[in-house]
Amino acid sequence: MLQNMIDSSMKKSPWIFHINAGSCNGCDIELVSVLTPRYDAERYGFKLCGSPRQADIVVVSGPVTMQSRERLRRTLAQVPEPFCVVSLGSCPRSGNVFKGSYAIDGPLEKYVHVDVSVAGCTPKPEAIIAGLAQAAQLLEEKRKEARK
Amino acid sequence: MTNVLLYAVHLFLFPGLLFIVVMGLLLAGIDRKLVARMQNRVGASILQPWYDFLKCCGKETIIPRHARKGLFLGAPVACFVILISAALFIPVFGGLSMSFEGDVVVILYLLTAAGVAIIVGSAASGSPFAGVGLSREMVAMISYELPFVLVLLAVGALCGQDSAYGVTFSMDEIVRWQTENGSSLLHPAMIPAAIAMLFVIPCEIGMHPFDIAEAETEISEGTLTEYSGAPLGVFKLCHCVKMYVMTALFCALFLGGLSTGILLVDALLEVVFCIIVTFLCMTVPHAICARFKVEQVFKFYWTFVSALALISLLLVWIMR
Amino acid sequence: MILPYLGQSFKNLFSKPVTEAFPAGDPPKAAEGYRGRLHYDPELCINCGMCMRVCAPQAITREIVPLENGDQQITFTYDMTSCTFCRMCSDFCTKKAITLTDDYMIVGSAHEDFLVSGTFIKAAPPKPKFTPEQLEAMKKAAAAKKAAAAAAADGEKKPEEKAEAKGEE
Amino acid sequence: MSEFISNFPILAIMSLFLGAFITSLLGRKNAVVRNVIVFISMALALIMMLALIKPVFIEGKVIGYWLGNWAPVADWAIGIGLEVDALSLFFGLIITVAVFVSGTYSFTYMSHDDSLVNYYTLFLMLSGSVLGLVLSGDLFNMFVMIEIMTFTAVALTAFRNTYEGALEGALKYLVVGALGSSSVLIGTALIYSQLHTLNLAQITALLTNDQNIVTGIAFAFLFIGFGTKAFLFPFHPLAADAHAVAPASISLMISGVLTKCGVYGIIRLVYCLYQNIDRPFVQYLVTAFGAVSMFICVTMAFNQHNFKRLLAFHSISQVGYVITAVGLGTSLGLASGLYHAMNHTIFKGLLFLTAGAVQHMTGSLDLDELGGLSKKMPRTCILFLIGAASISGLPPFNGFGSKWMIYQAAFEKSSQTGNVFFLVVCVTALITSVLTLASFVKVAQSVFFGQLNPKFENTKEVPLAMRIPMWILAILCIVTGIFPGSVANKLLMPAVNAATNTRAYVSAMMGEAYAAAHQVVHAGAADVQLIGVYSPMSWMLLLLSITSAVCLVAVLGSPEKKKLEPVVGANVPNGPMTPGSIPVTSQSREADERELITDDLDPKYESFFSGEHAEYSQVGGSDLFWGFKKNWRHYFSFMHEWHSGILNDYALYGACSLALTLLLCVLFL
Repeated sequence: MLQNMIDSSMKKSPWIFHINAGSCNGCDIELVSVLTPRYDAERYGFKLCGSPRQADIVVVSGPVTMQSRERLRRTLAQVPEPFCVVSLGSCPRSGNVFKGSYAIDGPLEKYVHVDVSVAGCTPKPEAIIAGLAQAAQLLEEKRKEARK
Repeated sequence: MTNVLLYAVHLFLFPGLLFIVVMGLLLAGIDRKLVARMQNRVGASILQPWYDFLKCCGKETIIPRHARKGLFLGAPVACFVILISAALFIPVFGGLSMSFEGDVVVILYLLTAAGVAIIVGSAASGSPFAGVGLSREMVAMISYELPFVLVLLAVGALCGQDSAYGVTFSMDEIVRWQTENGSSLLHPAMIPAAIAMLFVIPCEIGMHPFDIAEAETEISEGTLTEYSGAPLGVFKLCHCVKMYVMTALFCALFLGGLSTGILLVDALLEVVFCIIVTFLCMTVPHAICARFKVEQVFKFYWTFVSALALISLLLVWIMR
Repeated sequence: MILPYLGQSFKNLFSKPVTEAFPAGDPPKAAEGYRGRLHYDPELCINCGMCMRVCAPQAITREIVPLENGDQQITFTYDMTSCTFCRMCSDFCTKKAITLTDDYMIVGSAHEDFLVSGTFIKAAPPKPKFTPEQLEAMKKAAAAKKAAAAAAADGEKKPEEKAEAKGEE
Repeated sequence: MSEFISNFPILAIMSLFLGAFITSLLGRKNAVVRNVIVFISMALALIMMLALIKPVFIEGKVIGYWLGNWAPVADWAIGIGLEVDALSLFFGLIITVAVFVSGTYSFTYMSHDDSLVNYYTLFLMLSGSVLGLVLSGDLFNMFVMIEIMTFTAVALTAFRNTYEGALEGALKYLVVGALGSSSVLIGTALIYSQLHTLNLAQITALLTNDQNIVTGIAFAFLFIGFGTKAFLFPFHPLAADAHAVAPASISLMISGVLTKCGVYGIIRLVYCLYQNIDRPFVQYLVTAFGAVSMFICVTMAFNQHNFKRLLAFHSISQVGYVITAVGLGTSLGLASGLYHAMNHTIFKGLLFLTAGAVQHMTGSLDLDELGGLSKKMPRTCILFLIGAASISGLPPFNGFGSKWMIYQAAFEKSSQTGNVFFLVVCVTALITSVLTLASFVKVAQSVFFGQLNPKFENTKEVPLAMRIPMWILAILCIVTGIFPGSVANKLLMPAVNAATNTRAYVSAMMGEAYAAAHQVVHAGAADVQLIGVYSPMSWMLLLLSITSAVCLVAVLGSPEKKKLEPVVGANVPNGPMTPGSIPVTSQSREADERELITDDLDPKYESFFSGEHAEYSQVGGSDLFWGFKKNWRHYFSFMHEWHSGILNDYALYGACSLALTLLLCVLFL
């Protein structure tokens, strides 16, 4: 029963860690605006945390630049299981307008399996919330799967 | 046999483990909800601290390579146990506690020891962020210790004025004096001390405007940088338990002696007062203040808050 | 100095929160002129390829599959994870086959969730009347005729040749 | 039997002095012989002191011994006497235990050095003189012992004279120590000129009713003399200089034993000889000296970069606690002072030994340089944490019990007398405790935790022979912390009673009739209501039961967590890719793997470094509490100027404090 409670609380308290992999800051601002009173993702237990060790959902924004590549990979490695990766905006998934640049070593899929993507340049906060909620749902499934 | 059973009930059920944990989580949930409402938001549900704790228990625990494993994992448990035992010395209304002569200093030191457990845990994690965090935690501890001590001395001097030594360091004695003479908050000399105590509480707990040690945006959660999984959950739980301990301490020091004699009513009264104190000292500053800087915290506590507590102490001195 | 906030926060405590209901209900409508998910109408498209040329992030791909009967199945795919929603494609589309809707909920797990594509079949042109050999022969014949005519009289254009050329186009 | 036992004090002293003598004779050839001799003489002294527990502590006797059987003639004590009451024995026990631990530690610790015969000879002489000082019943003998103690300590401080500053530290100690010794000598001379005797018991009896201005001046000299030995406030800088360079075993002796001699002298002086602790002036004087050294030294310790220098300042700070408590003049105050004196020897000894262990294995004491040693020296780390928790007064270690009693005593005193001065003292003591904690957090972070300096990659754990003495002290820390009630009843109360019951002290040496003739007051057994003594046993049980409950829950919850691990691959970077993902070109994939191999270990278990490759970046040493230091920068810069490091200045401070005390004593005593 305790395990079931843990499973169900998995989706009720997803903590977000945000990695900026060379983003233009547009998506980052929108992510923060998700926590403002108007959108208030906190009512679903979302919380921005400062360390990947505490994260359940890793939100990555930006095309993966050469500079950020190693940092991104190391940080992603440090997140405890189970966790979800959400790509924010068009860049992590494709490189967007930076596609083909010598400074880009994307896409994000190359480094980690992206569970949920929120497209848009930049996505609206509602879309981000929807994406995060989807990821939170996935968390519970992952935990259940892990237990089997 | 019944004694042992009663002891076990005290320890684990009523004023003990279960009650303290439930109260702590409840207070934390209410605080979060109220902060959200004061910021014009809906906010997380009141059960959110439960979810957070349970979720942390379900996560993987990573022990970093540089960490000292034993201390790293032992520190959260030590912190939790120390806080629970500190809570047991604080009487619930009606005086249910494991009180003995001079336990006020024990409570003071147990609270310090809980802080030290956090510091040792974070130091054992070997992270530079944790290093910065523990330094800030320590500075915060130095900051609030002076006013805290002064407040305790003021209450001790007020409630022990009839005793043979003119002072008391016993929780029981403090509550007994208040039962006979009315709550010490009604005593005019105590009002500055109560205000000082209201300022001490959030810093002691590390609540928002004073959470310099765990500043998530500046130093990656500071002391908790390397913690994940169940140990992190225990630390978060400790945070909640500390809320109960501090508010209950406030109730015992300033609002003691309101006992009705019926255990259930007393416990309810305690809960209500704890919530009120939580609202006053944690929710309001949390909702309206941005985080302080390290040196600002130090200056604030050693000047303004200490002065309030000192005024109270001197007033007691003069009026007795 | 913090007192104004204090008053405001107490006021907030007893007022209705401003938070949107969103995940509970329908997503709110986007502002006018919002550039959301792209809508592509293959019926209007004439396969001019202008949109691909102006697309900065190269989000548009075209796939041409020749069919048996000589028709071409043309698929335009617009990758929303690559799009910057600049509306250049829409502006340059002479046939107004591309429009940007106000649907901003572009969320999904699989790559297919983010693709907007349309397929149309471009009919093959009608078969020419003559094979190239015949044409060649006809050209030669015409040239011979022309030479003969030039020799005979001043050059006038043959109407039937013009028609043939048009048909070939 | 009791006749025979009365020989034990002199035998204990002699065993140490003779051991010194024999060591220098026989120890040159063979290290084993030398160590055996040293060990036997230390053990003998310890056993004799332990044997004295029964008659002195339990039966409450005062053992007097006249050397050469020169008993007093016609009530004039001419011979040299040894007198052991519970107070002397209390300190004697502390000293012999510390000597034993320090000696056994030295066997391994000093193995890197040469000319060790000199070391052990001086060491045993130091031990013998210290023991002689506290067991002596003769004022001049005390002076002689102080002189031996000072000179051997100076020699031992400079023993590692290749160290930078060793000779400087020794010179400072020599000069300022000589200032103290000579002031004791002047005090002794003044007393002799007035009372024509040097025997403590007789002086006590004579001073009971006859104190004049000259004895007042003598009091000032003696007080400052003993204060110098305890390194009280204006004398503290030289202790820091001496500790920083001395071998750790000698630092233990200086901080745990030599300062205790000063404390013993002051207690003997104010409670026994002059019996003037009831006078407010003396209370103010002693408490003020104690409180000022307590506070200034703890703030000074905040700024230190050297492990042992920091410990040295703390050592004086803790002695300041003891002196403060002693100066309160109440039974509880004295009891708490004695308790803290004992605890201080134990935990500070432990800390110095861990510092020595660190120095032995790494060769460095620099707090800015060390770090992360907990991985390399885990047992030393645990020992250090026990010591640090004790000195910071965390329950359930011993420092908590004694500090609590001190607060209780100070606050009670202020409450009873309505005096704000003692209230300030109480608050100072509490704040000092927090600052102590802070600076030990600093040491823990910058020596044992944090990141390992690549320089010390090959550090190993200290050998068992060095850990055993440390464990003895650590276990003492815990035991005396968990059973403060029995410590108070069995050890402190007899010592407190002995210190206040001067009549028994006099009559043991000079006879009952003599004491009666001089109307020596017979203080009854001190009525210490030890409300400050707590009984941690009950809640230790409680702690244990909750800990076990929590562990039980943890164990029950754990098996399911282990199942999580096989699934890890799904989401780990560089793990198997899920089919839907964008294929990676083989080239970049290979490159990635190569890079990962150069990472040599899984980045998952690296510390979080904002994604950077973790590199050596130790937060510690002097950078740690800047938030605190910034607010106090003016104070610290003043202190920096004031502790100039110039010997002339320090001698001047000493002379000034002597002059001030003299003036005050003449005016108010």
